[in-house]
Amino acid sequence: MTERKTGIYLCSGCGIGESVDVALLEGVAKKEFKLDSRTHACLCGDEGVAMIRADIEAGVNQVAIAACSARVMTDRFGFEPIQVLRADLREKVTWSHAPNHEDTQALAEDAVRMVLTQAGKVKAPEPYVEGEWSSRILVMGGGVTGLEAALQSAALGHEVLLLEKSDRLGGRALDASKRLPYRPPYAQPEVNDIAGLVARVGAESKISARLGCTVTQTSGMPGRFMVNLSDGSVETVGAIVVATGWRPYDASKLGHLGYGASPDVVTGVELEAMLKAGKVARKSNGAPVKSVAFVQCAGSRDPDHLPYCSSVCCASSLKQALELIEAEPDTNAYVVYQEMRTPGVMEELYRTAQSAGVIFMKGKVKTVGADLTVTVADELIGEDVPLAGLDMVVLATGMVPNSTNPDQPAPETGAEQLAGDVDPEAPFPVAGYCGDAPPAHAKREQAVPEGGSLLNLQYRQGPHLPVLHDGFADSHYICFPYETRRTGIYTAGPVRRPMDWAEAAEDASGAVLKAVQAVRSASAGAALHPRVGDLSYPKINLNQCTKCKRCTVECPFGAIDEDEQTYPIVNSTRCRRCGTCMGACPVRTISFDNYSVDMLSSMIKSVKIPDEFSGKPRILIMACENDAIPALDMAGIKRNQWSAHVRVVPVRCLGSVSLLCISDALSVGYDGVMMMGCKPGDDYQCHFVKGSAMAAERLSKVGETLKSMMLEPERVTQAEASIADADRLPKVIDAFVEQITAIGFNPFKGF
Amino acid sequence: MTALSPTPSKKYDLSFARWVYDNVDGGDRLALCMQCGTCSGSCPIGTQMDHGPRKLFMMIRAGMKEAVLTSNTLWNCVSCYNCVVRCPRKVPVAYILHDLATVAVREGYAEARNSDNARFAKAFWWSAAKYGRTDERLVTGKYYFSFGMAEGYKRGMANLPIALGMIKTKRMHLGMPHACKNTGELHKVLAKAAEIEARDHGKQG
Amino acid sequence: MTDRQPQSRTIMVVGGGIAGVTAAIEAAEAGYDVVMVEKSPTLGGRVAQMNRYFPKLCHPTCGLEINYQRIKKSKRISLFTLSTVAAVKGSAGAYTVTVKSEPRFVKPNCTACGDCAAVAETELPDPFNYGMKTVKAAWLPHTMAFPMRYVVAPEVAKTPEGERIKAACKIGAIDLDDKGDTFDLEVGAIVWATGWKPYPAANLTAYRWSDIPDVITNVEMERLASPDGPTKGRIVRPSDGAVPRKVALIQCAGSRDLNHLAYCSRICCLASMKHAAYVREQVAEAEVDVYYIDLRAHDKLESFMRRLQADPQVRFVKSKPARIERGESGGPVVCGENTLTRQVYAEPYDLVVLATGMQASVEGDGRLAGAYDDYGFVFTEGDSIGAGVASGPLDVSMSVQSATAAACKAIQLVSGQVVSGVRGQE
Amino acid sequence: MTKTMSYYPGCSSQASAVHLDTSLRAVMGKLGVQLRDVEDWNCCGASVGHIEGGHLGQAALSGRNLANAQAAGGEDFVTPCAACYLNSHYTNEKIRENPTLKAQVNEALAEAGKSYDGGLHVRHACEVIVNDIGVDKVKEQVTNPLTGMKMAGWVGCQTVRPFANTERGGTWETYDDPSFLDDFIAACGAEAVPFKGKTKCCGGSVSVMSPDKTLHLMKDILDEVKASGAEAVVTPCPLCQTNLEMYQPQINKAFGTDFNYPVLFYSQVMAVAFGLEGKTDAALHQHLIPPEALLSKAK
Repeated sequence: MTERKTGIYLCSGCGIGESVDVALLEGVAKKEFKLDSRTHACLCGDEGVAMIRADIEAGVNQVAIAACSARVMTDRFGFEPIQVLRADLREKVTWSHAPNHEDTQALAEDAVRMVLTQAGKVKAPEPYVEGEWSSRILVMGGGVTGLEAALQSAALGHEVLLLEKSDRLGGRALDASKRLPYRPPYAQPEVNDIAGLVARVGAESKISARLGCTVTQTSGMPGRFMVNLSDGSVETVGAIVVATGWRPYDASKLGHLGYGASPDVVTGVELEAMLKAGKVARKSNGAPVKSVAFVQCAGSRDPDHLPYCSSVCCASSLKQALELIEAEPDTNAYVVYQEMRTPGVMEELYRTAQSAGVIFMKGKVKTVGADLTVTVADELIGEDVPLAGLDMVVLATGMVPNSTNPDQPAPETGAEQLAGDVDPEAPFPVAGYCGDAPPAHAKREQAVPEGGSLLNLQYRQGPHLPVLHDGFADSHYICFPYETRRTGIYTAGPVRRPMDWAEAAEDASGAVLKAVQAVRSASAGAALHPRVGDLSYPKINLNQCTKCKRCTVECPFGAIDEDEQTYPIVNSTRCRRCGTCMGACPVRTISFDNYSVDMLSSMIKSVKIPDEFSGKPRILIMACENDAIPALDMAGIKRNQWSAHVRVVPVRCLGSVSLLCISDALSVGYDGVMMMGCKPGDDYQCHFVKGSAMAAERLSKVGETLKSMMLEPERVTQAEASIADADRLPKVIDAFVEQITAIGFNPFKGF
Repeated sequence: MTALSPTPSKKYDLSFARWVYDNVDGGDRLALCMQCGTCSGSCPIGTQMDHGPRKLFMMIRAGMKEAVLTSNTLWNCVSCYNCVVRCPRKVPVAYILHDLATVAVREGYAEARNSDNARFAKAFWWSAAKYGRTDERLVTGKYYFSFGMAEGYKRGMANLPIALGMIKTKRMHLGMPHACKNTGELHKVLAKAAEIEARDHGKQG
Repeated sequence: MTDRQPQSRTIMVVGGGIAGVTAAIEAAEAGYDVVMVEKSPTLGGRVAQMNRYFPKLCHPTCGLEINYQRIKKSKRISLFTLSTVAAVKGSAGAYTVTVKSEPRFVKPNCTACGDCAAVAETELPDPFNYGMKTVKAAWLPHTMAFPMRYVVAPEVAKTPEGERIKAACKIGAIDLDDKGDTFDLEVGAIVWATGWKPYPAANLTAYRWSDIPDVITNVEMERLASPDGPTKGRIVRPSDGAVPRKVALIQCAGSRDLNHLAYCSRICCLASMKHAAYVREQVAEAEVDVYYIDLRAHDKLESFMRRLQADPQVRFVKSKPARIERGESGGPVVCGENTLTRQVYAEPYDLVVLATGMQASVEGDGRLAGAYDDYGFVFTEGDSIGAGVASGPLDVSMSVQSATAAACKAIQLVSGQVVSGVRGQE
Repeated sequence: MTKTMSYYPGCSSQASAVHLDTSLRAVMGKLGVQLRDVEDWNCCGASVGHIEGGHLGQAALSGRNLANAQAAGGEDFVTPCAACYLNSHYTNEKIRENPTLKAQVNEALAEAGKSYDGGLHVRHACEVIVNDIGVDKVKEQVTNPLTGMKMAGWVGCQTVRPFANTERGGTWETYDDPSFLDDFIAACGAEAVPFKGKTKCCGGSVSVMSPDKTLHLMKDILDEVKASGAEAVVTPCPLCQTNLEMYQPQINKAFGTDFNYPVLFYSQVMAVAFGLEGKTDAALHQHLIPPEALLSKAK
């Protein structure tokens, strides 16, 4: 590669020039880095940008800009393919610290030191693009979701391999009668045209469907998944859409609702099949069904069964009741419910059912007699009221996500992947905990789907798609619902969350678009969400690797496997570039072209540490660039002030922070270190799922190390920061500075 | 009026609900009640009702015919129509209560017949139908004495000051009752109306 | 499958809320050019005005930040703020869209230094805070504004104050002669992500929002609880700034009501539970009553409901309050029937929050999409593509789902092939 | 311009609310509306007629009135009585919406050789003043402004519930916070005090038959009147006026209060403000609790 020629550009606009002596900053570049810097009063203006462009023409191949935050003016300061590094002299210096003060000046000078040190340690990343890439999309499941996914993929120009476990396409819709309303005026059940959907798939040349076919194992990575199929073949696909749907909750576990006691106690699925067949009759004696009771939440919303709400059961029962009444107008239909859940426009179906004479009773079913007498504890009348003379009792059983294949035995490994790693019912913080605080919370029993793995992923971390809880393979982002924790593999339909046909069809389109992005990015060597387009990827120096396996264990996305000698292997397109592996590695063997422990440590060390006689502490803040850094920027925009004794180093994620950075900081005389990042735990807000949790985990062990260095453990801390903390963080920082000042200076200072 | 099917209470049975849907003024919308409680919460004297309209409607669905038609909820409606204008499902609550009151009287429930409203209504209708106009003197008097001579006298005396005041301010006249000219015609119309109602019951909206 | 060779492969996304932003980015990251048209000066829409999301109680700006980073990295998205669609001609593959831009009076070279705001004097109601506080006539819509550019109010543009504002800008970014613009764009597909507006609480006369200051709406509650809101995040009674000890959250204020919004707005139940959490996090002794018809905490959100139910100081009352009266102290008294206890109650509260529903934000002449339902939501069918709440009452996660699907549908239109409708019908 | 309208005074116009009838006729004359009485009108059945008469009998009563009005010329059917308005409006609406009821009513009317097709518009006198005449026009007529008088505008129930919508289309008031009465009072130069009891219920006919159930309702209203600082209550409803006026002694007895508030009709207030004759036009002498203050202002 050609020799690095770095250009350093300073901006004196937006108050920077009035607040700090820019000439001295130029001096830092000149004296300490032998670089002639250029200063402009409005660097982002046409003149300033032209100035930089001219230098690039003249051979500058790396640009360091000390101006505003890296979050703004990205378009003005974008000079691709030239690598641009940014130092913030505005939001986090001038706007947040006393003007023309020696401490502010020192802060600005260190910012220049850090960015120029960084410049010396990084290069523009070269993407990993070796080998062949497949743009074919594997769709697992031939139900409504899978069929839609296949069609949508084809419509986007992709070849599709569609797998269906059974011997026919169509899934549960084949055994279903009418559809729920999906179009205006949303008031009536709609025709079930599954045959039409299957026919459209059959007519689509880009789709090749395999019936009676499942996946026996999956290896590789986005753009290059190797999939072994039950028919013995091996296929290469670029991305995978898991549309394996749902299965009804096992009604045999619902004895308390009379299931099994009488053949005329059936599940909603069983009734649906009868409606589809056009013959609804008592199983016991074939007599017509004139009077029927629907029991809602049969197994759902029940800590002993499915803790979640299956969402569609209410509407489904209404639809079935309407179909019964349509066929036989004086049918008596009762719905026993706890909460009537017909959200959005589905409320119309509720009104339709009411108008049709369906009777709704809020309450719990106490008993179901062998004579089908259902005794309801009617909460609205306040009495136990028997429902007698019924011909059929229908249990609206819930939906279990097919996150596993129930026909297959559970694999030896990976059970923990299905158990879910957060507690969705963990109590939220209550002010002061005085008064009656919420009772102590025992971790909730989760619904864990049984059976074998769908994909049997040959990943170091196990064969399953990790579930968040209750069997739903979700990373539980509200903003990014399609993100699973296995890059390039997307779930759609009821396997993702309980949903009806229309929603599932829509969901399929969304998942397909993500899959298409995955194959595009893979072949370009570019990262997917959240660091979209990042071309860097972790490189491991195996010579130094101690085979400690921390990187393979800690990667939130299972991107790193192990070879025969248990050396780590990075599957670059599985990687989301959070750097958690880098933070995990005890011996600095993992680094990115533009991000490494060496880079961070060097930046940290480049700061001028005042001696103890100056009376000025130095405190390091390693701040997550997704939330903490924007929060500090906004603090600056609001002109909130904080101590000038701190030095902020942005990191991709707290997960990427190696303890080595911390020990380096303390060894060069920083008096304290703060890790500032997202909330870990049950309501985790880390964009990389586990990053901040890993950091906390590591930090919990650092105390001993500090003690061994004769340092107070309080010198190192982790602060939870949210992006909305613009007013809070300055206080947090100042409090920490005070605490450290109270503890006293770091004895290593000056050594 | 079509007979009500005898239905034991405390057992869900749609026949009473269906009967109400078909035969009671506004009953067709009753099916839309979602038990939100707005009606009972809107009622100025809801606290004096044994059930309140919301629960009464649920009892209708439960087939609790006797309990419904003997409920004092039917008699405590002050006709403020707050329930009607506020019902999120546009159920004409007050109208339904009014018509159920009629049903209760015609079904001969003692609780209904002996209610103040039924007694007052009897007196009121007598005047309205006979003279074409209500004569407040006669209606009140007839109403008082429907409780028997002694009670009627007692009530009359209790309200004498008001009566005298009304006479003094010329808001109550002495002499012949007010009447419209063509009462004969009115009698025919009302007789026919009663006849039609009996004949066509269950047909009105 | 229809085959059509589109004249334009550009996708237009109307609306820059979470749905519009998502649709635009997802399409761009799949390799298509996108034009975004946003009515306000900044992206983010309604979610930017929210304090936190249910069920994770995390901040919407967190996800927006990532999305804004994605937009900055993408070279394919061009954005028109303060702009609306005035007319649509043509058909899928070859639309001519007339866009009308209102003047911002601030040029793209604005560095957001704030010198203009420093000299502005006129105070105007802050739309970002639903008018609960004021802003200077030269202002940054909010600290997460994207684009990060100031706005000068038309009210002062032609005044001496305007001239002072102009003079204050060292880099000459103020253009008082900005007249806005009307121009045509050729696009191949249009995604309507025009979002929602709160149902007017003033219509709910029985709830007295108009004349009892301590009766507020759920969107006002979001601002009250927001660190960058009118009270810096302190939940207080508007009447006297006191900390509320007893709070009522009233569901279905307008929704599920044939006199107002016939449909269920879906999000209100969970939003109110979130508000209960806000109050309990701030006020130890606070008691919160949630009045509801049905608690609609679907799928995993059920667990969020249980979190609240576990708090002995949060009470769920199955009752649609009949009315709110003004109590002796002037504060609100909630009146109704508890349908489970049959008790007719009249409960005084320090603060009452009406969970007003969502209605489509575009009405009448503004409706330029191909198909609408009776409620005014865009119906996705054929060439008509809706995303997010413009297409129906959805929560954020579902809006993102629908927006991603909408992008998929739009790509098919501009790439000349339509296989089947996003919603799964012909 | 003068405008003719069919006028249905209702039974109370001949008894407990004769002062409403007297004053309204006088005021409407001033406002350019000529009221032509519905030929041989009969009772509307009020709130209880249906119990004995059945709801078809109830409908037939209104049906006959509407038929007579239509036969006389089809002008809008105006009534000052809340109950009459409600029943006539309801029947009229039903006859339009419901062909079965229309046929039934007409079959009954046929006995008298009459018929009605639902073609009339049933109006409340107050709505006519608001929409057809206009409050400004009322102001113009004021020659004797009631400056300094504090009045509580008490609308009650059936004037705006359930029919706050006009048959001429659109709504003319809100159910919970109607403003027309305050506007009337203000137009007459008096002060319409803020009054929380505005749409509270007096118990209606229940108060007539079983006051023990409803005295507390009227007591609440009077408490609000007291709190409002008004010296008199103004109402559009005949039954409201009678109930609230005649029960004050019993309320005082039952609750140990000392209420003695005159309860006036808006039409009486207008009559005085228009400078009309206090006795013959405003009928101020027909109160159980004499409105001294207003009397002193009256000509």
